[in-house]
Formats: sequence, C-alpha cells, structure tokens
Amino acid sequence: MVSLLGNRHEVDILPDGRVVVDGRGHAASLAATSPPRGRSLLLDGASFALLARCAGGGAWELQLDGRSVSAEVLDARTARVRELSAAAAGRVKVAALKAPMPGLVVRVAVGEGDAVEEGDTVLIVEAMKMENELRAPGAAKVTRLHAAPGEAVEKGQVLVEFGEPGAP
Amino acid sequence: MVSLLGNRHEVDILPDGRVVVDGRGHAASLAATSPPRGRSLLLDGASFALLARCAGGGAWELQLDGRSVSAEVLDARTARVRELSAAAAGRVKVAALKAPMPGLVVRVAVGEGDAVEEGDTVLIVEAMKMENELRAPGAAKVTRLHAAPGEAVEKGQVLVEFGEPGAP
Amino acid sequence: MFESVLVANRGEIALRVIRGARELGIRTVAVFSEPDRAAPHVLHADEAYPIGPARAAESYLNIAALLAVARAADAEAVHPGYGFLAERADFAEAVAGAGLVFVGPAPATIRAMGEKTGARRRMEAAGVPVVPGTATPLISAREARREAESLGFPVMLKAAAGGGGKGMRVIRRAEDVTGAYEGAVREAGASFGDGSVYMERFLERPRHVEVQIFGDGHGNAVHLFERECSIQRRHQKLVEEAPSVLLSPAERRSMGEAAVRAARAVDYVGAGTVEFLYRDGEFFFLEMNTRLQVEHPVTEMVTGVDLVEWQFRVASGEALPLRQREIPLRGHSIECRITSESPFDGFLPATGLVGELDVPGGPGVRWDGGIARGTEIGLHYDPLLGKLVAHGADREVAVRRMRRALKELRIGGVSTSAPLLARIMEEPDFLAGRLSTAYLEEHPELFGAEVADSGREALAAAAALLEHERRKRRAAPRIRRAARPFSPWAGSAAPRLDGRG
Amino acid sequence: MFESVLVANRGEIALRVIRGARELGIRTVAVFSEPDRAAPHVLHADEAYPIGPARAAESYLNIAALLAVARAADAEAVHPGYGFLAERADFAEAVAGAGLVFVGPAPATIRAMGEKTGARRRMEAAGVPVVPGTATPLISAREARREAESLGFPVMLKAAAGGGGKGMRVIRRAEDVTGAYEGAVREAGASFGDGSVYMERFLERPRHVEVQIFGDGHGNAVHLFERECSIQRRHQKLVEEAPSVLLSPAERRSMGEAAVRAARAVDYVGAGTVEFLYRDGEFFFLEMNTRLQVEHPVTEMVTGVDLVEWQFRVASGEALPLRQREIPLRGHSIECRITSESPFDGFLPATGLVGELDVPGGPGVRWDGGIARGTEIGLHYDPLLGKLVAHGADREVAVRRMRRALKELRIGGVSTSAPLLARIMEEPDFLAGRLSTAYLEEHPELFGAEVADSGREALAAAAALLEHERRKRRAAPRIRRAARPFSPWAGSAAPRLDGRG
Repeated sequence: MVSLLGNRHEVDILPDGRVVVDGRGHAASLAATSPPRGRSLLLDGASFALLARCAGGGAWELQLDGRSVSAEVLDARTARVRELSAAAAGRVKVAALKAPMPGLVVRVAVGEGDAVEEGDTVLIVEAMKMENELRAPGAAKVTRLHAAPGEAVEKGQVLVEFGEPGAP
Repeated sequence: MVSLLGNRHEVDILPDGRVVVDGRGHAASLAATSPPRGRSLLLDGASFALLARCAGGGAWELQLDGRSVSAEVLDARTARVRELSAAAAGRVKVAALKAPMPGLVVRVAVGEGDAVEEGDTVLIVEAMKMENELRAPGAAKVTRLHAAPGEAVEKGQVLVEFGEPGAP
Repeated sequence: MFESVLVANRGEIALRVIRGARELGIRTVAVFSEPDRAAPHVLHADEAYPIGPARAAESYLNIAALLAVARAADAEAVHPGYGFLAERADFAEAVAGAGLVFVGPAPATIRAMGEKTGARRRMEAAGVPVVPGTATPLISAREARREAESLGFPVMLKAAAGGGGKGMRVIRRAEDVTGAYEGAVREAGASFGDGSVYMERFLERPRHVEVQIFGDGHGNAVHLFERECSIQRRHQKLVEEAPSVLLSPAERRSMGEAAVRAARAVDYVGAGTVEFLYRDGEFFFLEMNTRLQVEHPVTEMVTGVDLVEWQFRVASGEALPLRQREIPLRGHSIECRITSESPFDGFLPATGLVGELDVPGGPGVRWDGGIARGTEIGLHYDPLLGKLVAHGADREVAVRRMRRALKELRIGGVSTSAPLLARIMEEPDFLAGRLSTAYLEEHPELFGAEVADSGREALAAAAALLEHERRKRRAAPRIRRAARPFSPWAGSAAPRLDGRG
Repeated sequence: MFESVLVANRGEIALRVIRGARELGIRTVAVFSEPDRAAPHVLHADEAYPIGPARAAESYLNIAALLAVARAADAEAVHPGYGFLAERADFAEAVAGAGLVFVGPAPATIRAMGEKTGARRRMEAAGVPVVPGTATPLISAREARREAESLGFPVMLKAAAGGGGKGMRVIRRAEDVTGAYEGAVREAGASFGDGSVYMERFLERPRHVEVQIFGDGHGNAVHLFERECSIQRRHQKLVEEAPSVLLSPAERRSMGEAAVRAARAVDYVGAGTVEFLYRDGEFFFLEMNTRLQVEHPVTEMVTGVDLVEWQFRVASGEALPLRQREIPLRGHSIECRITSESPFDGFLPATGLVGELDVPGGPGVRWDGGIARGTEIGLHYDPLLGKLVAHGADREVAVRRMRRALKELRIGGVSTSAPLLARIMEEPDFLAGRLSTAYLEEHPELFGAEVADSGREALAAAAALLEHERRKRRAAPRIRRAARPFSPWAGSAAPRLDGRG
C-alpha cells in the first residue's frame, strides 16, 4: 500500500521482479545512479530518473522532473490499523497559522482577542528580502499569539492560534 | 614534512592558522565544497579548488586543475627513520615489466632466456580496443614470463622478469 | 585593459563576471561573506577574501570592507554585478575616489537614473514617452492617497532607489493605500537603504519590453535589440526572451531608437537597459537600469556579443567594438530563472543543501549557475540559483530546446521553479506569444498539483521497490527462516509488501 | 516525421541523438548492455531496454537483439550514432528489412565508401584527388612488403573496413612491415570483424582537414564547411576546429566543391564527412565517413545548423532546410575530447568511478558528455567521456573560452586528457595555427610532469592541513591533555605536524 499525493495505491512486488500497481502488472528495474539519491526506474521500459530520500518508517521523499512528492509505504495490516483509528478519532481541524518558511517577523497585524475575516493580513514575514503576507484562512478569533516583530521563526512554527469567530 | 612529486616540503601549521611551507608563511583556509572530495584552499587569498582523497597512513591523493598528485604527510621523526632505513638498505632496482593498465595479453614476443635490446617489443596488451606495445626498458635477458596470450592482467601485475644481459 | 578586477558580488552574476574577466586575461578577486566561504564564485576566482558576516549590510553592501580588499589584493577595477551596490552612486564614487576603475556608468548617471522620479522628468525632456505618475517621491501615506485619487486606480507604488520588484505594490482600492504605502516604504528601506517611493498609473496587462543599450564615452551609443520579460511574479521576472515575439520591425526600430535617445540624453557609458511598458502599439519609459541585467544572456545569444567583455572594454577606455548596423539579430533565445522557491506551494522560499546537480548540455543550451553540489541554500540572499538559456533558429526551436533542457536539469535537495517553468513551456498562450505581466495570474492552472498518471504509477512503484530493498538490506544479516529449503531462486523471491508474501 | 527512434549506441553520442530527437518530439528508445544499466543515455531516453552483456559483440553490435527491441518498443526508425554499427551496410539492410527507417545513407553507399580501396577508385573517377596506394586489400605480409617497396617508405596500413585509428600502422623500414601488417590485421579484425587492410603512401606532417556534407535524395547536396582535425594521437583526434585556420577562401571553396562532388558521385543521402589530407596547398581524398562524426559540434557552432535535426529530417524524406548559399560561417569553434586516459603517463587507459563532475557553463561553451556522477569507467568501451566545445567571434576568443572552460571542468575519480588539452591551449605553435598530424610528437614538452611552484606550495599546504584535520578529528573523542588549562583559544592551537607541537 503506497500513499501518494492524497491517493492510495495497492502495490505488489512479485517473486519474478514484476510490480503490480493497482492491478496492472509491469516489468520493473530499479538501479542506483548519481549518489547518494539518484535512482533509475524502468517500468515496462519507460525510463524515470528519480531522486529518492528515505525519511524513515516507510516514508520516502521522491523527486521526478523537478517535482518533489512524499510517499508512504505501509504493509496491509498497518494500513488497516491506521484507517480504523483515524475513523474512530474523527477529523481534527488544526486552527493555527504556521510559518510556511523560515524568516523574520516584520509586522503583527492582529492582537489576541481580535476577530479576523478570511483573507485579512495577520502577519508579515520577511524571507529572502521579500515580504510575505500571511492571511487568515477564514473567519475566526485570535486566541493566542506566538510571534512578535523582529523575531526569527522556523518553518512550521505555530505563529497564531484561532478559535471560533464568536468564542469569548 | 610533505612528500610531493619527488620533492620534500617542510610544512608547519602555526597556532594562528597560518601555514609555513619551506620557510614561507601563508594565511591559509581550507573548506569542504562538493562532497565527498571537494576542497577549497585559500592561500594568502589565492584560490585553489582541489579534490582530496585520504589514502591512509598520511597519504593523500590530490587533484588540482585536472592533474592528480600523490602526497604523503609525515611527522619529522617518521621521516627521519625512513631516510635512515632506506640508506641502510641501499637502492634495489626492480628488473621487471609490469602491466601499466588492466587489459588482455594478445601477444608475447619473447620467451624465457631470450636476450632483448632496449625498445624491443616484449608484449602486446589490448585495452579499450587499442593494442599497446610494451617494450624492453634496456638490454636484458628474460628470466621469467608471467603472461600468456589471451590472459587478462591487472594494472601493476608483473608480466616479465629480467636479469643481466649476460646472465645464464 | 586593466589587469585585475574585484567582483563585488556573489552567486551566478559573480561567476559570470569572473568568466568574462578570465577570458580577457584579467586577474579576478572575489569577496565572500561567512556562509559563502565555499561558494562557487570563491572557487572560480583567482583570489578570494572574506568581507564580513552573512548580513549583506555588513558584507556585500559594506563599501569600506570591499575597498580594503581591493587595496590589499591590488585590484585595479571593481565590477558590481547587479543588485547590491550596482546602482549606488556613492559606491561608484568611493571606487573612483580610491583610484580604481568602476565598471559601470559615471556616478552622476547612476544618481540621475536611480532617482526614478528625476529620471522620468529627464526622459520626458528627451522625447521619450513616460507613464503618468508623481514627479517626486511621496512624503506620506496621506500624499499617496491624494495622488492615487488624482491618477485614478489602479496605481502602483515603486521604490525610488531600486528595482527588481522590491518595494513595489499595486493598489486597486482607496482603503488599501495606507497599508501598501507603509509596506513599500519598509521593503524599499530594507532593500536599498532608502525608503523613498513614488506612484505611477498602473497599466493593466502591459508587456514588459526592455532595450539593451551601450555607450562608450567616445560619442557612440548603440542598442542590442529588445528583451521581452512579461512573465513575472510579484514583479520578479521568471521567463525572458529576445527578441520580443510581437514587436513589428518598425516598432523594434522605433523602440531601439528611443532607447538610444535615452542613453544619449544622459551621456551613457557602459551597459544599461531601458525598460518600457508596451500595450497596443504604444510604449512608455519605465526606468533605466544602469548595470548588467540578470537576463543579459538572451541578448548575448541572439547578437553574439559578450556583454561583460564589452563592459570591461568600455570601462578601460576602448570604443565599442561594433557599430549599430554591425550588430546582428540571429534566431531566438529564452531564459528561465531557476529560483529556490516552491511554485506549487505558494512560491514559498525554499531552503536546503544541494545534494545533486545535473546541468543540461548539448546544442543551443547555456547554464549560468551560482550553485554547486554541497551549496547550502539559505535565506540570506536572492533565491536565484541559476539561469537556463536556450537558443534556436526561431522561437519554436528555442522553446523545444528549453523543454528538453528543463527535463535534463536536476537539482536535488531544494525545491525550485523548474517544474512550473516546464509547464509554461507547454502552455498554449505562451506558445502563441500571448503574454502580459498578468500572465501568471491568468493561468492558475499552471499551479495545480497534479502529476500525470504514468508518473503516479512510477512513483508508487519506486516507493514500494525502495522500501522493499531497504527492508531486505536491513534483514540481510539475520537468518530469517531456517526452515526454508535452500534454492538458488529463493533469494529473489520477494515477499509481498502487504506482509502476505 | 516518424514518431519514435531506437538509438543503437551508448555514451555521449547516444545522448546527443536523444537530445536531437526529443527536440523534434520523437519518442526515444535507448538500449543498454549490462554495465550500462544506469548510464546517462538510459536516464535521458523515454524508454530503455537491455540488449546483452558488456562485450559489444553481444550487445551494441548484436543486430538481432537491437531489432528485437525495436520491434517490441514499436520504434519506427534506428539511429546508429558513430562507431559500432554506424558504418555496417548489413545493419542498414537489416533495419530496412525489418520495415524501419535507417537514419543514414543507403546500404549500397555505406558499402561503397566502407570498402576503402573501392572508395578510392570511385573518387578518382569522380575527379577527386587521392593519395597513391594499393587499389585492393592486401592478402599477405609478403604483398605488403612488395607494395611498400614500390610506393616508397614511409607507408601506412589502414583497415579497409573502418576508421578511427584502429588497425592503422605507419611503417618506415622494410623490416617492420611484417610485424605491422600482422598487428593491423589483428586489430582491424577485432574492431570491425574484418581484418582487411590496405596501404597508402604516408604523407609526412600533413594536416587533416575534413568537409561536412549533406545530401537529401531530392537532388540536393551541400557542404557545411571544413573541420581541422590535425591534432591527433595514434590517429585518434584530440582537438578539432572549424573553420581550418590556414585555408584561404579559395581553398575552402575548392575543397568544399570537391566534397560535394564526392557526395554526388555516390548519390549521398544524409550526413557524411569527406576527409582530406592537406599539405602545401594540395589536398587528397582520404576516406568518406557515412555517419555523424564525433567532432560534428564545431560545425554546428559555426553554422548554427543542428546536424542531428537535419539527419532526422532527411531520413523522414524531407528536403534539406537550407541551400548552399544560405549556410553561414560565423566565428570559430574548437572541440577538445575529454578521454579517460592518463596523458602524462604514456596515455594509459584510466578507469575509475566518477565521483565528482563539474561541467563548465557561461557564454560560448557547450558540453556534450556521456557520463554522470556515479558512472563507472571501465575498459569495455571507447574512452571518450565527453566533448568540450567553445565558440567565439574568432579563433583567439574561442581559445580563451576553451582555456576558461577547461579550468572549470572537473572530473574526479578518473584521470582524463583535460590537463594536456589545457597545455595545448597555451602552446605557441597551436596558438599560431602551426598544426600537423605530427603536432603531439613534435611537442614532447607538453607531456612533462611539472607543476607550477604556486601549485606545489598549495598542494603541500593542502596535504598538511588535510592530514592535520583528519588527525584532529580522530583524536577528538579522547581527552588529550587533561593538564592543559581550559582556554577559549586553546582549541584552535594546532600542534605542529612534525610532532614538536
């Protein structure tokens, strides 16, 4: 089972080296090229030049024609367990604005308790000499601020937490 | 002490990072570039882009402007011990013809006991579809043959041993 | 010709200048900030010296440190590249004051053209058409609001001291003026050390066409035809071409003549670019850049002229090597800017360590790069990693070459603009030459995340095979099933990944 | 135009053909031997299929395997590159017999020109001057001795079936004829599957000048000017240029016309090269190669013509895109062959794993390579790793560019011809254009092992610093001198390498 770009693909590797992807069988050959990450895949003769990085736990970062894609390889049992637990937990919506890149906070346009509309500027982060405006993903109320002007932030760092628009 | 291209150079690395080569001091900075072997050396500002491979025991293979050069780094005591033992042993002249490259022996032009003159063809080794004639380095007598037509040989393998021209 | 030059820059343009100098036998002196110690421009120069920490203000913009290196390394000239100090008149003056040759126009010219509002006035006087706008820098958000109302929306704010998209804002509504003004002032100040901004009427969907000019101080001024730079994102050019696909021969002549008029109006010496906005057969002077442009290679490809060589020749007092009628226009050239940005993820700046770098080769392709394997891409400097340039007998051949070259280009370890550029090279409006500066906004489909089916299948198969290999390698040292009888085929009988095998 | 092509080759020429096909939108099918599974031509093709083990006779020369892949992959055409099966009439016939298009001339043309002695006779009949020699292949060492006596020493043995220096021998003394004959027959047999050799008078110190020709089967035949390939080693070209530096315009015209005469004499279709020996204003037909040459890029650089594109167009039945007078000659181009050989060590073949590969960029430089990082260089195939090509407004500019490009080129892990080529680009006779096929023998100083003083100093310092760093790293986990008082500076106080520190 391979998760890729939001889809799941059923992949079997047969004893004769053939690979079955979603029910379609292919002759497959994988070889190392430019170290450390270069790989050549021949799939029924079609040539794909990939870069591959193992991210651990069955996760792989693949690059093809300049596009980077994350893939996760699970055996059938693990995949099933995950599905069940996800269904049990229900969807959890993260109501936070994270730094999309490392940079420097140059301006914070909101305060805790402020109500924001979708598209309102919340923060401005400078990276590579360009200002990047971070906007509110929807109508909400700012519950916590984790950033101040002049502060360096890392990618993925939570900058602002939001609550329901009408929350106290 | 660095042995390089048949010469010895006295090299000191000073506590302030300066390097003294044969009595001349230089500001020096070494940095890693293209992994694994790329190095940038700045010597009094002059920029040298090197490739460096450690061959163990103080030996380094260096490449500069496409030229490969072997260097050996010895501390002063080891260098002195080597000098003394070499002087004691005297020069030993290797009277053998070695394969200068890997290849296939296509012809052996001499037999054991044959006398050869400088420049006589002794063997022909094929490599990359070209025949390479190996010639006698001087007047000598063939004492042992270690190669036969059709045989694959490795680089550095002894193919023919020689004795004095008049030897029995 | 002088014998040595200090290159006061980094990245691909430092490398480009070093190449040009080296071909003329000029000794090259590079400078580097702390994170750039092992950067390609350091490796390719004859000499290289440190000038300070990562922050550009303390290194590449540090005039005192640069001049100290020039003195210590006995450099006779200074080439500023583009960006950083290239359009700072005070730098050109300091270089001259230190007894060195500045490879660029006179300080007075830089000052005149760098002060964008004054330049507009001068060009109007020389009979070059300009876009309506403020004649002097704005002094307050209030003035900005007033000017915007009088010009009529949309309007555009621009840094008086610089170019390259920094400090620019398009404003469509009165209520956005104040915020945009403050942001533009802040960005301009951070980028150019001068927060002055001015306002112009914003032309909707114009084309950006610029003319390369050269003057030599011996009374000669020529143009080297135009470049079309309409494909931009936030006023940063992404794709450039020479010649412009829609200019008629008559328009080409008249734009070239206007550019030479502009050059003569300021007694221009060296390489410069006169930028125009073009719409429906009309063109307006936008600004004049008193330096080499990022996109100069497309002009080199179609004229055969080495612009950096000409810069050095003119700076050393020689006359221009060719007259106007001797400058040919051959075929078509396209440049794609390869930047460290994630085009399918809102163009976020990307960082990383360049682990793989495979550069295209073969006929009609040129790579002007500023990175090597092992280069750490951080956030200190411009995201331009390199420029991919294709040339062919006509635009169609150039586009086919560029497609092929983009497919060959491989940069591992950092996201780049390359896959977006590859899509542009297939997009029907681009292929038909239907371009404008709004091109990217009008083609949101280019930013979709989709991957072709064959690609998905290959990626899924590759992931499974990679993980399978990795597990096999990890399992190898252990004896897994002693009960299984030995067979020469058993070793290749791979278990199914779903655990049933 | 056909929609798919099988490229029956490997290395840089397979890549060159794939690039040309891809730019025309032709699907590319590569083939590979076992050691070439991960070779660049496999990665760059749309599809790739195995054809056998390392030995060329069982893979790249295996006609049945190639045709089986062509059938399975549904290829409509076959491009042979150069070498391998490129000049084998039986291959061209088998391709046509399988209903596929052979990208090259008709089998009869290949056969006529491939049989070198017959080709000489035909050219004489067409009024093209030839070197005196045997009219038919030699049948014995005895006949070789007799012919040598009658032609007068020095004479030259050449393979009737092939080119590229394989099976060639120069003989200066009667007593060397037998050994040379036997060696030539053996080498020719091993290389071409045909041991036939013939003999010509050997011209002392001639220049090797060849003319690129093209015919289209619609009655058109043109030449694309000449290439000078005088710098050779054991009849393997090392440096090539276009145009030839010493040909006068009248000589250029007359040689071009002779080449077109040669092409018309055999109703030539496709790309071909007519090789001449030139001395003191006279030139002699040497042979005609019925394929693309290794050195074709220098012609592409000075004419702007894509020769591979023309090959595909002609093979698909189109007429030549340009007439003779429309083919320009612009500037000067030089090619350096980068081979895996140790030039300062008797040109021994070198092997190794390509650990680093930095390819030059910037203006006027082209790299046609067949290697990538990670490529294992073995002894199975030709030692050509890639070709570095420079173009400039004149020969001086091209030479300066080549020098700069050779300095930028970096191939780690295997010895190459590059440092010798860099010396040639500085050598006075080369710079003055005083060339001949004896050039390398007459310049033994190029092969000296010396390294400039500054280089020695740098290497010695680098070795010491590297070893010092290594020892420091190894020693780091241990606590070395507990007695030494802590100081922020102590860590950088490096011990002397001689052990006294």
